[in-house]
Amino acid sequence: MKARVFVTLKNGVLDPQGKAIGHALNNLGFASVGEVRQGKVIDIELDEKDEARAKARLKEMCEKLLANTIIEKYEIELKP
Amino acid sequence: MKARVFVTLKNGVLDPQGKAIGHALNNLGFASVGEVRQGKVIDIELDEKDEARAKARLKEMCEKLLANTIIEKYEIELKP
Amino acid sequence: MTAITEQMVREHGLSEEEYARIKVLMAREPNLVELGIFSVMWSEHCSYKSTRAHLRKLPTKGAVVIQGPGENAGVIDIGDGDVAVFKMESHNHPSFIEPYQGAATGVGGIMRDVFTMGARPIAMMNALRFGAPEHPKTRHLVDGVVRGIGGYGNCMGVPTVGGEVNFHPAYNGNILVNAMCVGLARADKIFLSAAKGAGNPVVYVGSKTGRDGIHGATMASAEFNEDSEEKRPTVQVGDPFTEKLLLEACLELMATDAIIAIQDMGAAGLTSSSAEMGDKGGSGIELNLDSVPQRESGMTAYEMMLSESQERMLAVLKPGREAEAEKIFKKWELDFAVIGITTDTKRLVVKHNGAIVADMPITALSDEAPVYERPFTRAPQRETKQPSFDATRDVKASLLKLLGSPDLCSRRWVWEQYDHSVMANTVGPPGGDAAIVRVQGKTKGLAISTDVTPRYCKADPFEGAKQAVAECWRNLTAVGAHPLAVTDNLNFGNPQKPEVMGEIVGSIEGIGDACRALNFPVVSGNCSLYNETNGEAILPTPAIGGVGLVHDVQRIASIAFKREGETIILIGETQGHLGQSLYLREIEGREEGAAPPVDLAAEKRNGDFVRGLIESGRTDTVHDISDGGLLVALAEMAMTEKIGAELDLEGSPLPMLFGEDQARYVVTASSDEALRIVADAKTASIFTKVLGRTAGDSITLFGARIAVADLDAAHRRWFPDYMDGPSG
Amino acid sequence: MKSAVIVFPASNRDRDAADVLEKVTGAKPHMVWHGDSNVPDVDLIVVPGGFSYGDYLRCGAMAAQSRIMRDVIAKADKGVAVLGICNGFQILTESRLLPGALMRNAKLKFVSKPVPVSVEETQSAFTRLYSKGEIVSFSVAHGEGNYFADDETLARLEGEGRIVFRYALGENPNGSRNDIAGILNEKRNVMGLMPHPECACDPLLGPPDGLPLFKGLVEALA
Ligand SMILES: Nc1ncnc2c1ncn2[C@@H]1O[C@H](COP(=O)(O)OP(=O)(O)O)[C@@H](O)[C@H]1O
Ligand SMILES: [Mg+2]
Repeated sequence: MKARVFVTLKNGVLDPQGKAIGHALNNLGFASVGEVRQGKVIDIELDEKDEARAKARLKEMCEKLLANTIIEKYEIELKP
Repeated sequence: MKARVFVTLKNGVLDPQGKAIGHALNNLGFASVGEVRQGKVIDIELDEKDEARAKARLKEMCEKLLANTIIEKYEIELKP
Repeated sequence: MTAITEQMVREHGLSEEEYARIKVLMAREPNLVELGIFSVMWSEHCSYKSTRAHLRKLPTKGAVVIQGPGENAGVIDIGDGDVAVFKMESHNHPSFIEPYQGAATGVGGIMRDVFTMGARPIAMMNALRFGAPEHPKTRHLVDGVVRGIGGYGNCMGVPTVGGEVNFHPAYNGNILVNAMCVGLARADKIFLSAAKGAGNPVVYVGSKTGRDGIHGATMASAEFNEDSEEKRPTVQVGDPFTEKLLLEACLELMATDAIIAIQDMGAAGLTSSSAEMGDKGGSGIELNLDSVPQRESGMTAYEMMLSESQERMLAVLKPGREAEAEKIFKKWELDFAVIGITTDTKRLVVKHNGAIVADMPITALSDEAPVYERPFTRAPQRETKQPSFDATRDVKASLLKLLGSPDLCSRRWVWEQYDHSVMANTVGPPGGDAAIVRVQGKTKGLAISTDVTPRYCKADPFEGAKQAVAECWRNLTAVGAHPLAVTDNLNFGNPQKPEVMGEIVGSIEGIGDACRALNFPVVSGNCSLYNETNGEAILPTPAIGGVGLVHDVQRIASIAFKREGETIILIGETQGHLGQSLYLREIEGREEGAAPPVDLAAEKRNGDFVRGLIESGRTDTVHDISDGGLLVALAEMAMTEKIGAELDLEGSPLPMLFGEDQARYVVTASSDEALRIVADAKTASIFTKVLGRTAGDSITLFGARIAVADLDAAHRRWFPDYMDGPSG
Repeated sequence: MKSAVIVFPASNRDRDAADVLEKVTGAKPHMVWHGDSNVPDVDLIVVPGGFSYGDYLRCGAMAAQSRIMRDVIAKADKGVAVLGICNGFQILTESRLLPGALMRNAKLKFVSKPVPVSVEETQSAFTRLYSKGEIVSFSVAHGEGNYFADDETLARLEGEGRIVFRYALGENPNGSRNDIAGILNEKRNVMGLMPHPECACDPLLGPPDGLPLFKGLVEALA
């Protein structure tokens, strides 16, 4: 099974990278661009049959390694 | 409207980050983890009503700035 | 097997005549794998077919030279059984296509060239040329290249200590990214690439092989055109962490005596490393591709032989030492595989899936590779008379404008992104004439500088190349070092054009003359040709990277005025040469005239004198005069510690202040010492002139007062302001 | 004082730290490999600068999960002094020995230069030889040194005198909240800082402002 994990900065945490991208897009003439935030997407191949188990494992991975929950939040998506 | 853009390395292009994450997860005891690839997710607020137009603009942004299509590919997702 | 068509030959960058030669050498038609191997080995990048005949004219021997050109890097003796190992290499085309990864993998590649010889890298330099600042791509390229160099070098923990940055519209479509690495080894622990002997295991270590940069070597030799961005050649992605592991693992293996030969896999990967090792060892090599660690499934022999995956090495071990070596590489979590054996056939034999997929004489790939005596025309003689200029211009305004111009402004924005202090041996931040790195645990150090002034080389390839060597020698001298040897990176356009070939020949001759006169041999180098887009060539850019020895790192000089009340002395004669000067370009808006002539005897005389002053502790403040001329040099000396100068000057001001005559230095000393220095110079027939004294917080001359703070602001501002501008 | 330096595969200021420790203690520190399970019995553990495992994902994230860090954490809990410099500081926050997180520099660039740093707190084994408010010059060399902690944590750090070093004279190189350059844990035996005092101990390279830190540790832990 394949999983996609998103790790993004929490809402209150400043995202200078996103801001810089937004700025650059505006400068390129994309006037309709408002706020931009950047995060990470991690695609994981999982040798796991059971969805619930997979989710639990992924959650554990996020808590242990993939996200720093002081500043980041995560979302998990399973792609069967 | 909100859009989410994924920028990931093309298949076949070495992804040292993904490799290292996969390795670390295995070492942490997540034996079921196979290949891992890491990319960027960029969330963009767009002042645009029309879906088709929005998509076209986002595509242009990807080609011009967000991705280097020599090594990266991108996907665009609209979230109304 | 696929039959070879004319079109396939063309797509491999081989001419009809070359293909005909291949058939003769093979005594049959090559198959596709063999054609691929020929195409990379006979490419300009690997074979030096256009330059080889001329490169022979360079002086490569000398008392300090232990290993000259021909190995992965040059090696020189720096005393006490220590050697310095160094080389410079370009990653121009990849950096234009993907600036971050192109520059990063350039750094990785040159580091491997140095540590494959048994040296630990201790310093990195980078010489960069970009297009006009106004060009829409320039900002993005500067940003990516600088981040890429930092990203890789910083992670490796090797300080990046200096370099050069120029902007010129001639680089709009072809930027230059030249990186130099200097390493340190013991004289009795140098590793070479000659795979001597038969029956020895050939081992593969490092990263797995993927389909990276296939045909990178031929790409680096082919002229760009508008649609090459469309061809989407794969650019490699660098993995500095793996390189760090590879470095440590190789050095650990090298501490044993298990290695016969070792070579990094650079351009043309497995092909060139195996062919070159076999060639140098006078042996044959048999490879079994089934054993090659692979990142992707279903790779063909063609792909594996031509892959340019990074962070890989090929080594030949003494028989029976495989397990010991494997243990080391496993400890560092790197791939290790025995993938072949040396033979006595002088043939490169490649097996895949049980079949022989290539079988070719190694000499056909090396000695028999084509060498061309390409026709060339020398650059026409330039007008040597002084260009016209407006003699009424305001000196202050001109100085401020020059210091704030793209080619003269502070490079702080660049080098603050490089870890220059890691290893705790870098003496002072970048920004001086040459960088100095102490040899760990000793009082001696190495001085390093990279130099070339492409606008001079365009005006006069011969004098310009002489100047590049002379300036490098002068920069090393100005910190108190004894210049020992150089590496070069010859960046030019299409050698099939007689004018470009003329630039190449003239430059090589100029380098040769200067290196001979200054006893400054060439120990390694690299050629990057076909730097053209739509028929427009870059400026001829023979970059010179020099290394010198500082006997005592406490006895050095730097450019900063350090104390008020010191006498400022100019050493070397000023004619006021404005041809091709930055003054003429930035203030009068014209690029014209002859390049400044270089009197090599005066260079040597003046430089040896200045070095003597530093070594005997008579001065600790020295700056050479180059781009921008005397007044720019004085301003640079004033800005560092914010100490000004009162100058007593008379006569025709502008050429004297801004001319770019060579072989000159500014030094300061106490007033008593200055008298003695002037007297000693006179005895040695060296021209000196007392310019004034250090004082206050302004530079005063001809009644004008220029605040050092204003100079500093103008000098610092341009780069960050420019980079903060819109990208696109 | 007996000391140890933890060595990750891409540590790169490990030697710099070891050289200083040898200079001030007269004995070579133990160099402890990241894959080992135990740190020898020492008074001070240094987690050095560098890129640990390449610092892919987040700086220090993978290193915090390494085998050796389990013992470093155990020893820190028992009161052994732990000093994390640069990447070491990142590893200590990632392993929760210190609060907060180190984010990407606000200007998004790696920054390598000397910066003025004020000594905010002298009530610690690490800073006892400095005077309060003293301004020293240390080099920084990092891409992710932007210290972040939520308001509550910051208030605690401020209130408990746990902010040891602050960027001074308006020169905050990375956007750290409250100009924080270095902090202590609650028990004051663990300190992390982004600047490099270990590379400021040789007059040839600049003012030797880092020496008092190491000499103070020798006095305090002898
Ligand atoms: N790309 C770079 N990386 C690091 N340092 C650089 C770079 N470019 C220039 N510098 C530094 O800036 C200073 C000025 O460069 P340059 O004008 O080329 O010096 P010089 O005229 O003495 O050769 C030198 O100390 C040089 O090392
Ligand atoms: Mg100079």
